Amino acid sequence: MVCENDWTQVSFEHGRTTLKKWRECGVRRSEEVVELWEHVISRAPTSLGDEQWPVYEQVCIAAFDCTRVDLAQDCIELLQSQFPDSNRVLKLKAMQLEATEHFERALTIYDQLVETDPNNNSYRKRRVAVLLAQGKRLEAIKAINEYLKIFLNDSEAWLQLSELYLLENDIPKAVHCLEECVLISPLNSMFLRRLGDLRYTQGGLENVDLARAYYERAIKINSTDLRSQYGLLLANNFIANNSRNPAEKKKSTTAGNAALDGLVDRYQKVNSTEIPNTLEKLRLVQQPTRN
Amino acid sequence: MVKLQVETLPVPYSTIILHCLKYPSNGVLGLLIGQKKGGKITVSSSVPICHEATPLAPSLEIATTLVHSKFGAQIVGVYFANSSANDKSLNPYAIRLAERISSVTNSSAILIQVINDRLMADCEEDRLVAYEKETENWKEAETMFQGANILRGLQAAIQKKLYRDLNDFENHLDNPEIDFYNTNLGKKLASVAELRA
Amino acid sequence: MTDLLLDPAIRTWVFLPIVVITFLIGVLRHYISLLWMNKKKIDLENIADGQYLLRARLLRENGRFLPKSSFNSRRQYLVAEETGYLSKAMNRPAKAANPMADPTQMTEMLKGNMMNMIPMIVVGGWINWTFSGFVTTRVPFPLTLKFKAMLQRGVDLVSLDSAWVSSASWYFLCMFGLRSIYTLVLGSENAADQSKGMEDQMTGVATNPQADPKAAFKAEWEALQVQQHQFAL
Amino acid sequence: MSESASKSDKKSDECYNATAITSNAESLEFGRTCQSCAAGIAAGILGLTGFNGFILFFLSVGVQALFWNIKAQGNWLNYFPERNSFTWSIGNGLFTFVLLWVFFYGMVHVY
Repeated sequence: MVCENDWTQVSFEHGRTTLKKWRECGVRRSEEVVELWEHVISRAPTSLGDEQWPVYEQVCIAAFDCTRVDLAQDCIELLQSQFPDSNRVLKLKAMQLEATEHFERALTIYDQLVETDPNNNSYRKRRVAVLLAQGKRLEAIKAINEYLKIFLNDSEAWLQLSELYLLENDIPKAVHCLEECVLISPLNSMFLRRLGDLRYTQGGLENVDLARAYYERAIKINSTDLRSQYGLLLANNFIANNSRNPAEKKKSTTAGNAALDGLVDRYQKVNSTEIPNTLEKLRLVQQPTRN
Repeated sequence: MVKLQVETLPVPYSTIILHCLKYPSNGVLGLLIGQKKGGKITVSSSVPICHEATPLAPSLEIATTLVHSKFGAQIVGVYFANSSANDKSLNPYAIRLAERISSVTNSSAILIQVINDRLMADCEEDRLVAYEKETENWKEAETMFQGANILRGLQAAIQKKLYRDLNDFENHLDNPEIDFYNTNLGKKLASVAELRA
Repeated sequence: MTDLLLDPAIRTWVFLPIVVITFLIGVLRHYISLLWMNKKKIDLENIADGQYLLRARLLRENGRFLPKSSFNSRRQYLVAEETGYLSKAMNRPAKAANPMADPTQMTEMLKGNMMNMIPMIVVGGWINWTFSGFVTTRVPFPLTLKFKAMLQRGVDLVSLDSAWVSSASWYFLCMFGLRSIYTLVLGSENAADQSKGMEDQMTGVATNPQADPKAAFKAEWEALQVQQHQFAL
Repeated sequence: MSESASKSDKKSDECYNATAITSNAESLEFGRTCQSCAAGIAAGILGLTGFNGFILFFLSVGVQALFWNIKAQGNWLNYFPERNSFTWSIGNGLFTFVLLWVFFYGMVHVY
């Protein structure tokens, strides 16, 4: 998707739809959101009708990200006047405290919010975010585990947990978390490809064999995913070089070369010649099968 | 062992900083290209690789093979920035990548860390700190910093929001047309008046 | 077959209003049920029950995408003798979830019925009472005599062909006919007609975990035990 | 891909995307409702009586199923768990058909 770089001259309608798109797919482009707001949408926010409240919330959170506390403050006041005692506005206030490094006070607000509305999991997630911001990774891991005991089918939390375990360099646990994500949504090619990456990073013939299986499935679901094509190539080459039984060696060499051809014609389609001929170096020659 | 001198030219210097600014919320990782003459390493260009705090083996392996086949032994090291501002520790993934590079180019690779809290636009000191591998642990090497004109050039680049044109290997993996060597960004940076040292 | 000519006044004052009344009552019921569906206070434990049930089903369905070792470790976690959540929940002492004792349960059920049955009977009776004594329209397809008694209540003309129907039957015809049109007007899951609710009750789809958690857990526990794993990739 | 998956059960790594199925079902429901309304109005106005009315209804169900299969380019199983292009909520359709048939018949022919 071509990403325009200059958001100041964009039309009001285009700005509105972009904000809506970013809101829906959770994209984190805070600076551009703030830019869009200041140059385009702030001219006539009331014309958005009811949509202006989620836009205010989005701009407020983006302002925190870009340390624009003044803009965030205005958004919170507007939202406060519109929804006097809403938990969501309270959550924004807590996030403001977070942005200004008052972590303790933010934590107390979140604990209080969790009591009033235990079913809403976004407050618990904010609590974990505070711990992460303070750099207390171990507490964050404990908090997420606690959270997952109740809401155990939340793939976003599992993904975050696997990131944290990776930071602790504990790959087996990260693999476990990714497997949970695959369990929850088996059709998500990103989870499958990431699980393949993790298995490949673990190393060892048996793990790389699993990685290959996951890459194959990821490609089956989303054939244009360059990462899984590369992964398949690496996994097959690894097996071809390290496997002992000749049949497996032969199979993975052909599979590796097939993946390579897939990559090369992807690059030819995009007429970049420089990368394909470097990839050619990775082509495995079919050793004669020694009996 | 005399301390290694590391000098980063203006263009790679600003590419590294722009890479951090493009992804303010997470850490970044990239390769350093340059020459090693005696005790002095000059970094002539940098290739941004990824903006994930935990890069995984496959994408790193592919990136190093591609860059190695293009630049050969000119890969001199790795630069990285941690995701949280006050985390000064050396990123384990960057260390492992640097060791992998020194084994591939069989010459000792250096490690450049971006100091996060110096990324403020008005900060005067050098934003990069170089480390070299000393037997088992990483020791700080001596960085040559050309001071003023790099910073003014950097501010001009940030003003023009050039970091939005920067693309790293991850973006390349999302869309093969993207050139992760950032040739045209390098030209733009070179054209920024103040940067011409 | 005697061909009756009906006074056009019947069309404008009976035939059309019944259709309009039926439709509007459906819309009314939809919005009333939205208002009445108070935010059910689900306590945390029920959420956990629901989540673990969902988890067990997911494990059975998608378990084949995980290698054998991880599948078994997860199954063990769920069904282990003392520690597994399913086994614990299965032989959890039946908390007083039976409707008789639990007042909130009672009002819930009452409200459910209220919303469905009573409007239908009341309106049917009212229409029958107000528009009785004459036939409203002729049904284009032949009907057996048996229908005559039912469809021509209040009009006891022996010679009249059974195709002619009274207003009450026209109301019932509208009731069933308008059901799918509600989906057009009110969007997919609306509560405009009560038959959908009845269907759910019968097929057990609507039984949420609170109703009978133990049976659901038992079923999941057995299903997981019997599941042999076959790595699909 | 493990070939050992026996052909009897569906391909072993097959799984359905629940949200997609519900949205497909909704569009089918919408199609069925419109089709039965159209058939009912036609039958009513044409003044069909007795069986030819129902014949018209089942004819339009057939045409509807034909269109659906064309839209699905023949591989219906990619979109739905089982082949139900004919039998999809035919009961609902029938009731709506009868209602509109009687209504328009009444409007045109009785009054």
